[in-house]
Amino acid sequence: MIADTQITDVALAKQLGLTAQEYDFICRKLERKPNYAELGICSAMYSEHCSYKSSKPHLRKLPTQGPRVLQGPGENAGAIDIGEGWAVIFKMESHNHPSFIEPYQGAATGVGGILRDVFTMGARPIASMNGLCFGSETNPVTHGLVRGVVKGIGDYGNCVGVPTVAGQTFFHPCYNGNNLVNAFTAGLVRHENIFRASASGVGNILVYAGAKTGRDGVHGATMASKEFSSEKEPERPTVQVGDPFTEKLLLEATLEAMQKGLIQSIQDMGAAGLTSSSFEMADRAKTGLHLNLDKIPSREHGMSAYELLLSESQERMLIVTQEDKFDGLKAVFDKWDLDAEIIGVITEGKKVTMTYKGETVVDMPVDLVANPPMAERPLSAPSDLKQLWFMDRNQLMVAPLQQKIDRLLDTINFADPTPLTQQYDSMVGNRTEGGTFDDAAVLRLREIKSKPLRLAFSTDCNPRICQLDPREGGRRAIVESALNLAVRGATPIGVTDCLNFGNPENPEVMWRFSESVEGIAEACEALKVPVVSGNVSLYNDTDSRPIYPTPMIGMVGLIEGEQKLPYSNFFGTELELAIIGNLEASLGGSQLAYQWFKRDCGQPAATDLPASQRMIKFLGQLAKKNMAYAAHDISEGGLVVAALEMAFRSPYPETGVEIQIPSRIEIDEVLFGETCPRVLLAYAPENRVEIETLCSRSAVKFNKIGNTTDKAKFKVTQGLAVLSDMSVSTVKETWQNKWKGFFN
Amino acid sequence: MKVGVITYPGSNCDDDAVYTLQETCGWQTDRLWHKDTPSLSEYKLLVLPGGFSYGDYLRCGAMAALSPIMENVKAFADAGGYVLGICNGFQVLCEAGLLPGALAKNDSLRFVCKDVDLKVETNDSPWTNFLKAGDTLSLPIAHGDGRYIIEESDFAQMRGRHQILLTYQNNPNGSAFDVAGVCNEKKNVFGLMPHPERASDLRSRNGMGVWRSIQSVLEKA
Amino acid sequence: MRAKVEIFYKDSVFDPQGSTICQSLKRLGFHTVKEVRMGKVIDVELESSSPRAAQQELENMCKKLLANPVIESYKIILGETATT
Amino acid sequence: MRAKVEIFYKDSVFDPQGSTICQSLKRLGFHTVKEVRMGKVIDVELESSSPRAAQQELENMCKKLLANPVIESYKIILGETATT
Ligand SMILES: Nc1ncnc2c1ncn2[C@@H]1O[C@H](COP(=O)(O)OP(=O)(O)O)[C@@H](O)[C@H]1O
Ligand SMILES: [Mg+2]
Repeated sequence: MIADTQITDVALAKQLGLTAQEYDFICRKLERKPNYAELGICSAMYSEHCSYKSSKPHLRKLPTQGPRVLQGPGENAGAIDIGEGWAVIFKMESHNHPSFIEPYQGAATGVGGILRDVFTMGARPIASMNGLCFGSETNPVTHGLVRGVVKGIGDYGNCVGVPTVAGQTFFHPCYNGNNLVNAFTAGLVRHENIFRASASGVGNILVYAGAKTGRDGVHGATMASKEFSSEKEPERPTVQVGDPFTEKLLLEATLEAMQKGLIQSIQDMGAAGLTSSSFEMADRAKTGLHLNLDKIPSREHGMSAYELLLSESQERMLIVTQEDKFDGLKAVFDKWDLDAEIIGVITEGKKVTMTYKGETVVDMPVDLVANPPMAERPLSAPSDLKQLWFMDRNQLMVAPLQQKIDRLLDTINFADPTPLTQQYDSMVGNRTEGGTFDDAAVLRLREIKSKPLRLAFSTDCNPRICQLDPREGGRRAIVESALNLAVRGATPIGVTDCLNFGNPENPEVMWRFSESVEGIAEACEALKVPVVSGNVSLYNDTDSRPIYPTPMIGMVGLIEGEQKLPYSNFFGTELELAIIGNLEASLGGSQLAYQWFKRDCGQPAATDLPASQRMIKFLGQLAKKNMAYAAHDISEGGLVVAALEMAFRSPYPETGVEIQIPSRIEIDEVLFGETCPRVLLAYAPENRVEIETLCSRSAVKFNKIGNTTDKAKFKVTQGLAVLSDMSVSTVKETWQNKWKGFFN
Repeated sequence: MKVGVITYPGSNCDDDAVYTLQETCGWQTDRLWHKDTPSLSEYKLLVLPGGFSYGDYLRCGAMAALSPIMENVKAFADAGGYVLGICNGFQVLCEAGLLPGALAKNDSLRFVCKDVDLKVETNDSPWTNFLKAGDTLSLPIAHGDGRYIIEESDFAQMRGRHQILLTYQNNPNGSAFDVAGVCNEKKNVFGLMPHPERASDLRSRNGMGVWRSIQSVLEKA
Repeated sequence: MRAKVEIFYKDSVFDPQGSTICQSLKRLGFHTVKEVRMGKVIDVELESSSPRAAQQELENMCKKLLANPVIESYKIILGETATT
Repeated sequence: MRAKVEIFYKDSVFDPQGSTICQSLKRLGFHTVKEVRMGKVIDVELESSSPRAAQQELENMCKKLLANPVIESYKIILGETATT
């Protein structure tokens, strides 16, 4: 007999975020009304955040198969074979809403969550990245958000001892009131040590391990499924506080217990806490569970069943093991000063029952909770796309070049991120190679002795393009991430995505979502990189204005064998420069267009996927030649920004650039166009022939465009005309100082 | 030659230290656990690694300095055994009273991770005898609490005794007198904020100077 | 005039630092310790025209900068001097 | 029994947090502020047999763990309750 002290009705269900139809569905399946705790379980598990009810049908379009895939989407993280019996485990996840309410703790617990997703799979985390989007720099709240988020990420990752090695930061007014914090972590594991989250083996016990449960974050999942409004204070559950120290202990205890064979299966308690971890583990194994909530280690008095089930206290795990292994398991957790308690047992019958204080408080079919009905979301193409695509090309054409360059660079999006990146420990683990915070970070895998192997990591997304043409935005995020890896000599092997969008009940948002996913799918298929994990964050709106679609991509690449890493800067003052790819590129959706017209405009040109694939292959082969060269992909800000960044990072302060634009070629398109794929290459003149030969053999275009100089000038010429001749050091100083203001 | 690396709860550069001592220096390296109280007499060198013992809660290194193993470490040091503290290990040594001074929050109030240029103040020590006094040594730092605090009179005395081994050329954290690494009067205990174990094979080999220095002493011992 | 502001996490917010210190104290043999909460104390020297004015200014400082209302609560104590 | 321990840097030690807060307060227009020092306050719930015993225990805790005499000084305040 189920305890029915608290009667529920539709009104209460609605308060908890369920629809009337959903409530009705639950009552029919149960053949009775759910009690309060059961309703809470459903409200969390039916939320967008946990159920993916709007996005799941679209996500099926993503390619998830491939010869290297050991684990695709569906587990805590994806797994890709890297050879020698080893695998890389990775995932990216959003913590947008919590980071807006409390930037420091929100970002910190975001890092904590993604770390747990990776070590739950048995992998030792070796690298983290983050993708951040903030509102306008002139918005007074932006500075506090940047400071809090960056400190939160740093304090958590630094303390646990996982290096933060790359990332992306983008400022745009569309994120005023709804910033994005996407955290990526990758870990290493031997194939045979990969753990999965499945509650199999009737009679096996369920063990609660890690930090104690408090009331923090009760209903966090439902909050992440609501939009913010500046009018009314959003519902604020108690903010979860991250404890990186406990996380580090949990990491070590978990890996040690796994290595000693004391764990059969394991899942972290993330969004919707014990509820989602228990129901999901039972669902995967097609078993049932019985839990005794009295056994849960709690740190607050008088917690109700509802609170125990929906608490989002951090740093907790749910472990399945055989009863006779419990003593060993407990000894390991004792060693690390952590709790471990038996809280339940696996049963037959695909049902979860829970008792608390002598009463049965939950009695529900697993399927009802774990597989809620999907939501049918209508799609419709925005009516204003044609207007967005209009760009007054003539107005640009007649403006003097120097003025365009000056405006292009006059943005916080063109800034040296060092003041930020120095707050992250990028070296702990002793794997990080070369300059970190280049296009992609490269880590040697010191634990693999049989063969030199390195992994490369990059993250990318261009929200402007996604807004103007979401399908192209999806494609470009993939291709640019892949190029970021390829310019360092790495072969892309796997993708994780974090899809940040607005309210899915808005058909235009859903259309953009669907288009983006299809763009990602097209590009992944063309490049033959599978998506093995990901995350969706919807309801990123303020006052019904959605953010730009932001499908943030995290990509992993592999470097096999001994090869020198290419430079990512101008490593000399007598180098030749060439664009690999087309000389001219479209200004649609470019940084210049935004900086000039003060709005994102123009129609972005489509990425040539076959050409991208050839270019990636070419870059891979070039890296194997052990020739000294530098490579940098051309993206936001076009050739001008790419060349300046390479000059700024030169070891010689006198390094300058001269770009010679051939006659009858559109100057703006060469300098500012952003069509993908294009890469800027710098090499010693004597290597030109070899590079050109490889280009023609690889069917990629080679366009010599200029050279480096020792004049410390950024110079553009066409024929005899000097179109720009500006001091590199002056621009560099401005570039270096922009971010300092955030951290003073 | 056998050396030991101590793991405290929250240590996170213990793996890096073990890797460097074992793979790069080629020394037999044991891991020691803070709750144990083993005999340490078989070790030529003990390393207290970097990280965030006890989460850096309360004060960096304060709780680790009270670990059960620390009684043994103190006895080991008193008997002339060589002890090295890197970053958090340096903080632990100061908190345990094995080194003078204390480490406080960086004056920027921010964590900072970068390569810094150090000046070798003296090579009259077991830890720097392989280096040249006055030379520049570039090593990475990664800390939020590296501001060394010492009274001027104590500093003068330590300097006179060649206890100040490394100083920063561009002070990154507000340390008094630019101090980056110090040893005790007997010179068998050394603590520094920079990470030589992160600069011994991959990013650079500058950290090898420290290992070669102590190796020559240990081999003679 | 001298004043102090004490800032703690709200009771409902987990305080990992306090609980770690508590465990350490117990391990060191201080068995009478039941709970520890860790907070900040800000000692302010200010030249206000009156205690009432000071109180008001400190309230404003807390709201504007010193405390984070989402997770922290604060208490103003007028007239006390800091430890020296 | 409830007690508090306040811990501040000694006057001779530079307190970057205090001086940063002081500057920020002035920037925000709080011109009456002259000086700010930032410290820690540790709120302890303990079951001692008497106030004297509590005082003694807290002294020991400070000496052993809570304060570092090289850079910090502390003050024990018995019987006060934390902010709520
Ligand atoms: N939030 C962040 N976290 C970590 N790294 C970042 C972050 N923002 C920027 N970076 C790093 O700084 C480097 C330079 O940034 P940026 O100039 O935006 O990249 P790009 O080289 O693609 O132009 C990037 O390679 C990136 O790794
Ligand atoms: Mg790039």
